[in-house]
Amino acid sequence: MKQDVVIRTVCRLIVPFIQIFALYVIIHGASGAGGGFQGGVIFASSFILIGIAFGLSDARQRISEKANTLLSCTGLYLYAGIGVLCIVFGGNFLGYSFIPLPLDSAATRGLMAEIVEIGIGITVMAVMTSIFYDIAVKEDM
Amino acid sequence: MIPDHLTILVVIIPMLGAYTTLLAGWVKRRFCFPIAMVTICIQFCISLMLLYQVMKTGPLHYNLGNWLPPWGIEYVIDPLNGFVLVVLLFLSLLCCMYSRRCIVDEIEEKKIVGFYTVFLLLIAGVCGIAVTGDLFNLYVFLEISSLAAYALVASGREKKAIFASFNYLIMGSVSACFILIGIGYLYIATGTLNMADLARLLPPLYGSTIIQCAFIFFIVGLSIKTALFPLHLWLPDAYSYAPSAVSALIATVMSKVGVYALIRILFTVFTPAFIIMEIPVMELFCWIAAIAIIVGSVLAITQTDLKRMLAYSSVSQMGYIILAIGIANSAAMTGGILYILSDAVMKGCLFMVAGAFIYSTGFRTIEDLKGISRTMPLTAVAFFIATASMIGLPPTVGFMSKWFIALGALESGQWFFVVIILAGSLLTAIYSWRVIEYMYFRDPDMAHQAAVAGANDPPASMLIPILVLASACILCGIFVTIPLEVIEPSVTRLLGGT
Amino acid sequence: MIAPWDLLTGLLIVLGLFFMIAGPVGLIRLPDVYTRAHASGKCDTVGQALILLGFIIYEGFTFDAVKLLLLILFIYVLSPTATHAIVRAAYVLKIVPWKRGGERQ
Amino acid sequence: MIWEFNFALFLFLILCAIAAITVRNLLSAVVILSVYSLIMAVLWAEMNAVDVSFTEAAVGAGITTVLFIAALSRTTRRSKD
Amino acid sequence: MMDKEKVFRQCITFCVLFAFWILLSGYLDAFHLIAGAVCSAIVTFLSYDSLITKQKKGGVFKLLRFSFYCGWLFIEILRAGSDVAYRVLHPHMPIDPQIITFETPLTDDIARTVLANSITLTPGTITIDVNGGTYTVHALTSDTARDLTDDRTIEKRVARIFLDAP
Amino acid sequence: MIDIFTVTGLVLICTIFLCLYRVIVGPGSCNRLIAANTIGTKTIVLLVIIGYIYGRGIFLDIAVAYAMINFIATLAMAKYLEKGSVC
Amino acid sequence: MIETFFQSFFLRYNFYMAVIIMLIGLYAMIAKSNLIKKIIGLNIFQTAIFLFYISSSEVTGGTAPILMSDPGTVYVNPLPHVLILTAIVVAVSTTAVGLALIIRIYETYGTIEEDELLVQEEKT
Repeated sequence: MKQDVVIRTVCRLIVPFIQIFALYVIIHGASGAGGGFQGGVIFASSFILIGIAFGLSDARQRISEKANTLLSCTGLYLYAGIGVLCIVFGGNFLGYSFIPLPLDSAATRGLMAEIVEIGIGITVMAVMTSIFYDIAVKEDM
Repeated sequence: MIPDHLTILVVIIPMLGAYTTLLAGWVKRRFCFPIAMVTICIQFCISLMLLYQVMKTGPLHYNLGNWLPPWGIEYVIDPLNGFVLVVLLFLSLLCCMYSRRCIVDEIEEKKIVGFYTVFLLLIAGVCGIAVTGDLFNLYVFLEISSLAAYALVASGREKKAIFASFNYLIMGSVSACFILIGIGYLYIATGTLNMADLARLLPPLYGSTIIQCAFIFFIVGLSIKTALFPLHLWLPDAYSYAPSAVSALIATVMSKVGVYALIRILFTVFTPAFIIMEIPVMELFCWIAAIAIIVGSVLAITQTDLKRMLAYSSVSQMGYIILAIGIANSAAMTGGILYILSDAVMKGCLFMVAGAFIYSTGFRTIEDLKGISRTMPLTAVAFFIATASMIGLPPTVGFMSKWFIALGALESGQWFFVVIILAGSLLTAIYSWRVIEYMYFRDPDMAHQAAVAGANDPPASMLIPILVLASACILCGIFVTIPLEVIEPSVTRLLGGT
Repeated sequence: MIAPWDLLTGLLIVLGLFFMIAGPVGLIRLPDVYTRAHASGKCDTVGQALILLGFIIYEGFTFDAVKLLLLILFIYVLSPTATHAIVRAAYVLKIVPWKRGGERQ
Repeated sequence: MIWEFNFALFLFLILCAIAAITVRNLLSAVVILSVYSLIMAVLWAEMNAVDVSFTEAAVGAGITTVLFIAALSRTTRRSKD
Repeated sequence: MMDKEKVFRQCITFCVLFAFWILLSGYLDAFHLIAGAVCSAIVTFLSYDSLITKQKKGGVFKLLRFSFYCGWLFIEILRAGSDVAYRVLHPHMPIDPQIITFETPLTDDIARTVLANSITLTPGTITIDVNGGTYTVHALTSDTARDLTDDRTIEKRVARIFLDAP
Repeated sequence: MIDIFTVTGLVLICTIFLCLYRVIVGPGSCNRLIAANTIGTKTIVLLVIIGYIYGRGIFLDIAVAYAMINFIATLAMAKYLEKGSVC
Repeated sequence: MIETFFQSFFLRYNFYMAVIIMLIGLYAMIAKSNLIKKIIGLNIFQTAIFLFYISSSEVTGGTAPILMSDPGTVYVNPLPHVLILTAIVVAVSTTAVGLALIIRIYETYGTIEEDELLVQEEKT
């Protein structure tokens, strides 16, 4: 079901800004408030907004349930992959500073933490969106 | 390289496995079961290796992210951990194997992918509880496994399961919140969350109200999770309406891990010096456990539904473990920890047998099972052995553990609890004899004759776990020294390790 | 001695507060949903913009000031739309508008 | 911590909590719960817990409210108590 | 032809989002700029059709005129606020609400939206419903209602921005 | 200046209390929704004020997030009132 | 007597308030018969506990635990914040699971009042 023209237009205009703000929150997790989880939630809420304003079919077109599954797995693999990479390079799980990059220890740790945050963000976004899909619509038995 | 990291791998592998299952189910639904099976197999091997390492070299410590303990999260494995981990993963392995054919009837086909995903998440949560040495981490893993358990209970086709699951969710959330408050109190008082660190910092504060409050919150919260007697109300519905594989899993794995957490908090965080000297809580535990044993058994006698009867019997079996914790001397604790093994084995076996009856005949009530032993002989025999172990007949593991608990009660001079243990056994015999009598010595009713005659022993993937568990009941009883070798050092660590 | 910029900030904030107070008073005094939407939609938006403008002047020319400006813009797009959505819902639900001399809801 | 804010916001929270569980209409209860979450987020911001405040703003006021509304839309809005 | 237009739209979206990113971020070092470019690209890929739907002529001029309009609107909004505040705080509450409908010849979605939101923000009126070209408006007093139906100041201004038939 | 901000914040909280009256009493869900929306906008200003009292810029991020999220929640509730469903 | 009470009250009134809200939530969880009310109560209960944690991290004159260039800055204790972030994740997933269960309960039973549900359970 669609909303009327005003709401649809405003939502259309605001969605990209919400998304870029979500990504901003994910990337600036270390230097400001926020991080992967919050950014993921805000990103998911942009899809929820699309679902509210244009109907769920439109939201599904943008990000389908299968894409959600895939993305949530990808995010988790990213997170666990970094952890296992640390083990491979001789550190403990999530001991970022052991990864041999041509950077100093603190920079490596920051970069790896960023990647982990991104993984968390992707997973949270996908999971939240699929929870919304599941709760909002009656699935056909 | 890898052997150093087994501690973390035992938690990470099921998580990865869960998501791999999800992906594989996306490609083809058939792939889910093998992946789940392989994951749990690997984990079982890891847990055995961990136990071996612990027995050889002493407790293992693992710091997450190379942060040193008071600041970072620490995973610790000592003999108790290793033992519980092996028991839990053994049972999960068998439950997973059992679930393959069992859930076909009980769960809609498109939910199977989700079922195995959540199954593995539950295992991950449970393993996390077992290995972690950090209180807040314990809470997080407890919630992961509980959330998975709610979802699993509601996954079946049974109508009432949903409401049962909801009640379980409300009670479980209350308990989790209480545990969270308790952790908060301890953190405010000491400024640390590491269990070993807490045990070191707490003794000077034993007199303060805040610690006692924290203790009470922990006890109440964990009592709800383990369904200790007056707080058991969520348990019968959840156990009896869940799909059979899930009942077997939750009744063995979830409740045992709750008991493990209770032991950990009581004896490692709050040392015996506190729980025995400062607050007379152990006495209270003994009495509650005694009431739980008797009331659980009496309620089990009044049931007509087989799984519901087993659920109430779970309440009473939990009483034995709590009784052992309450007596808190070396023999009783040995018995209690052995009882974790024996209860897991026999309850798992019994729930699986009940599931097998439902699978083959569709009967849930006890009266419908008349004469079933003629067509399902192996299942009936397994049921008989597990029941014997539950009653405490000599060569079984149930007997050994009850023997140790009674020994502990005698040692501490509490004759009354020996009487309770005996009375509990008697009541157990009453309610289980009824089932055995129906199975072996009655002819089927006219209405059910065809169904009973047409029944067969369940397919191999269900029968093997049942038989393995039934034989484990006897083997662990005969070769009881093998588990005792692990249990004794852990008991010494718990009681007087300091 | 108060700096003139600070004075301007204070003035804007006080002006904004006046509108911010008028909004809820209207919300309580006015008789029905539609008129209340007038109060909440306009007074609040104005008050908010004035207070945030005051902060922009207090902040000077930095990135934070730009963020505040963005916040004002956002509110100017979103607030009327939200009001519109609610009022439309009330209209669809056939809530009868208050007429002069009618009974308060 | 700004104690004046702290006190007023706490008072507000308690009022909101009581209202949220006493009101009959479930939609109203959800609206009040979302207001409660908003104020909780402000309180946490005022207590310097910026991360938590951010999370509560995004989760409590956004996702949870929408999920509640979605659940209401598939069940019923009336409640007996 | 379509492709070219699509690419153009994507470029515009990307630039707008990147500018927005820089304003938000405030860091101008390499890492954050590259991250901003990547993020803008991702969002552009996800919702390029969302920000700009159809390319019409004179986009820049529209933007310029729109910013002037915003200035006018701000004064109107101030008036609106003081108007409502006066009516609310007046002891007798001099209000006489009524619902009016009127037709507008505007066709563009954005123009209609701007008109509706402007009506909501200007003195004494709130847009209730927009159905095709028919606006249903709730007015606080009969004066403001007359403004909307007879003078049509806002509508003319909006039409002038978007070069739509008045 | 900080004192002015504090007073402003307190006055704002008082106005939020006025709105709360409408949220709790207000006949029907529409009134409650309008009042809740008003509280949302006031809260944004309150957050900015708190940020300036502490002198930290990060509070602005929360305020921006808040503006967006509050809009989504209001829209969801309005749509539910109007159509009886979210999607 | 009363003075000391007030003194201790105002010293720790954050905690007292948190406990009051906690009790309101717990009451809703246990005594309300509507299932959605129960979940609302659960939310209130959990946020109150989080409040309790955050209150414990307060440092007089401290500022938000995000690094500033000034080395002499006093920060509030960041560990409770990190813990609560995790706990909020848990809380929102609990809410989602609860709501999904409520929807399925409504689909099978046609009601979300606990007493009516119990009556229906008795019948079958």
